[in-house]
Amino acid sequence: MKFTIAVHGAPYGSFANERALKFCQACVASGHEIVRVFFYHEAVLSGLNSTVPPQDEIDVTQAWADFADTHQTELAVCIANGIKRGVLSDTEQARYDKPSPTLAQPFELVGLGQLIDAMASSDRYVEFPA
Amino acid sequence: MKFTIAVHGAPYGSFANERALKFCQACVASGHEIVRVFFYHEAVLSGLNSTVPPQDEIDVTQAWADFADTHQTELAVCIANGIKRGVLSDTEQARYDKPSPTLAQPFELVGLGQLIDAMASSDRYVEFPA
Amino acid sequence: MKKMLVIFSTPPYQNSHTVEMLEAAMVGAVFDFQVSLLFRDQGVWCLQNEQNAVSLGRRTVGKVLQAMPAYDVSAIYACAPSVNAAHLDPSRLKPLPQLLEHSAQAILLAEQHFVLSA
Amino acid sequence: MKKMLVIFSTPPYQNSHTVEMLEAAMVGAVFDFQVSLLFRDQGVWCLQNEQNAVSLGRRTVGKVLQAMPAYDVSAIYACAPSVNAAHLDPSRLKPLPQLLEHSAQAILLAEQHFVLSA
Amino acid sequence: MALHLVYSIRGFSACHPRLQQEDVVVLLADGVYCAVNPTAADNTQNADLRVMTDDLEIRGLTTVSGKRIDYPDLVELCTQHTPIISWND
Amino acid sequence: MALHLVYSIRGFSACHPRLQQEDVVVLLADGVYCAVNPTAADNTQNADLRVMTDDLEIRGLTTVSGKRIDYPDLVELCTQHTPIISWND
Repeated sequence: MKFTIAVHGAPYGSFANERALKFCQACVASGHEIVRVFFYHEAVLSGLNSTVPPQDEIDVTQAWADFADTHQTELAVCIANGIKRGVLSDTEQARYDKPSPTLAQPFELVGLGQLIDAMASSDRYVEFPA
Repeated sequence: MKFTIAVHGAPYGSFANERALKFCQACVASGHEIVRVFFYHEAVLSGLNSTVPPQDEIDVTQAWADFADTHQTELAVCIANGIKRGVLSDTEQARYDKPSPTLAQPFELVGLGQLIDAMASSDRYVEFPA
Repeated sequence: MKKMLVIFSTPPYQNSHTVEMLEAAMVGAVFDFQVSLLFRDQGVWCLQNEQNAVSLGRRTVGKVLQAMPAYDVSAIYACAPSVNAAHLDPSRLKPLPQLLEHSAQAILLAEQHFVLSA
Repeated sequence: MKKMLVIFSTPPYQNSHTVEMLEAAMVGAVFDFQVSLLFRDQGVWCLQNEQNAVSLGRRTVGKVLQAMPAYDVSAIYACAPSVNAAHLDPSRLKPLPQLLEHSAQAILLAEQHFVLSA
Repeated sequence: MALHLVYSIRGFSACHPRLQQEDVVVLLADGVYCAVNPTAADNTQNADLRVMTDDLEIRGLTTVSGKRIDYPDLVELCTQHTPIISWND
Repeated sequence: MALHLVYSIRGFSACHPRLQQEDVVVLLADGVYCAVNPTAADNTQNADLRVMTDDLEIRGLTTVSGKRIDYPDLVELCTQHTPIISWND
């Protein structure tokens, strides 16, 4: 089956990312396809390239990057929710004349249409609240 | 009187910063002194230098910077809460080998001792939750 | 046509999620999803008339909501027991919702392809 | 000596605020504040024995809490009605809290210079 | 006497049983809904209640119980009370 | 039939009156406290309840009602139900 996954909770503030990662790992292990992971609300901060997690704790951004690398999964950060919270691609950093880009690889800033588009081609939508 | 102000809620996610700013403005207008504004939990993100608020909405980081400039107020971001959420001074960016510093001027990254120190020399402590 | 329901359970200025989820509802409608909104528990306060968030420097939820029909989000429901518990006069809510009892909400949920929560 | 009370009202893994506020309590004690902790409502679940957050990749609240006495945070209170409502056996909580009724909590609050809430 | 800053309806439920006689309660943010909700208001009859006008106006609320205050009034109340306790359940 | 993901005790209170007969309820995150709290458990007798073992162990909870599941089980339940609804009050 095809899944769209939405993450709503902040990294380090909430535990939404940790739960969503475990779900996604079980999902692909069972042979299902994740069409897109969409980061919304405070979860856009999971795509920030400057986080320094405490020693012995999970690095949420790196864990998502590793997952995406292994399974060719698209990590989509809502652009409207992202730029207001300070998550900027090279393009947005230049457009708004901010000091530096802050989006981690391989996250992408995309419009809300990409959430709806993923849902339209998925069998299931699972949301991970804060 | 001397006040220590603590802000706990995320900028753009919560309205804690907007309320704290209004309180601080009323506070100095009444002749009181704000020893330090301490940003904790998700409120550390108020010190991020890359936020792009929606048009016609308040720029929280700039509003704090303007307030601090007018009233010589210290804007203190908890370093432990800050670096895990991606708020890095030049020093921390270099220490952890991250792409770029992300702390806005005139915010400072400081230890929790600076919260307790401010409280010890204040008559009142007011907290602005998420 | 895919059916999408967005549920609001928090008061309008608890956090930014209410406005952000209304944006998701609008985009869903633009992409031809059949979009409904359900306001339950403290979320019914989103329908209170004459909100004004200018003094907060933020968008007014009531105004964003009133733009919904223009985006073809026309099915707006409110939980009847929640409206009663808040002592709100349903005839003064804006936009005017269809009131649903719990059992009707269960049926509404069952009809959806996708349910989002703010 | 300044008195500081930190109140916990959410379950231990709802967000990171519980651990972050315990850190503030420890630093308060290091700076010679007289620090107390009060667990109320769903915050009483912080005192549940044998927590283990390793599978989350995060710190275990119960372990951080048990280090508190070493930092001279020795006054640990729990709301008696909240412990009852959660059907917890108070003798099995860790660290063992002093149970306070609402009226005793009101007195505890009144004695403080500073009250922090997680 | 303490000053209680109540940020939500649930915050009021948490605050109310822990009040002392001379304490003052300020309803602000979503706490102002307690001032329009008669069920919550019943409990408030023993408490010395103030309501933030700014937060009422943001939410479109008009007919409410309790004495209305603004931010300068809140600062003044803070100078008159200690400790200051936030309730945000 | 719908799958209800309950993230908190209050989430269960919100979910419960809106259940249909064949629906399945998964208690996860702080929703697992409903499985140890007899007051909540009373209401759950009509519902087909599953409890995430991982979240029980994190919180130090042992004696609980409801059938225990892990993440692969949760994925399987998701494939069997639609829509999937999160309750996080």
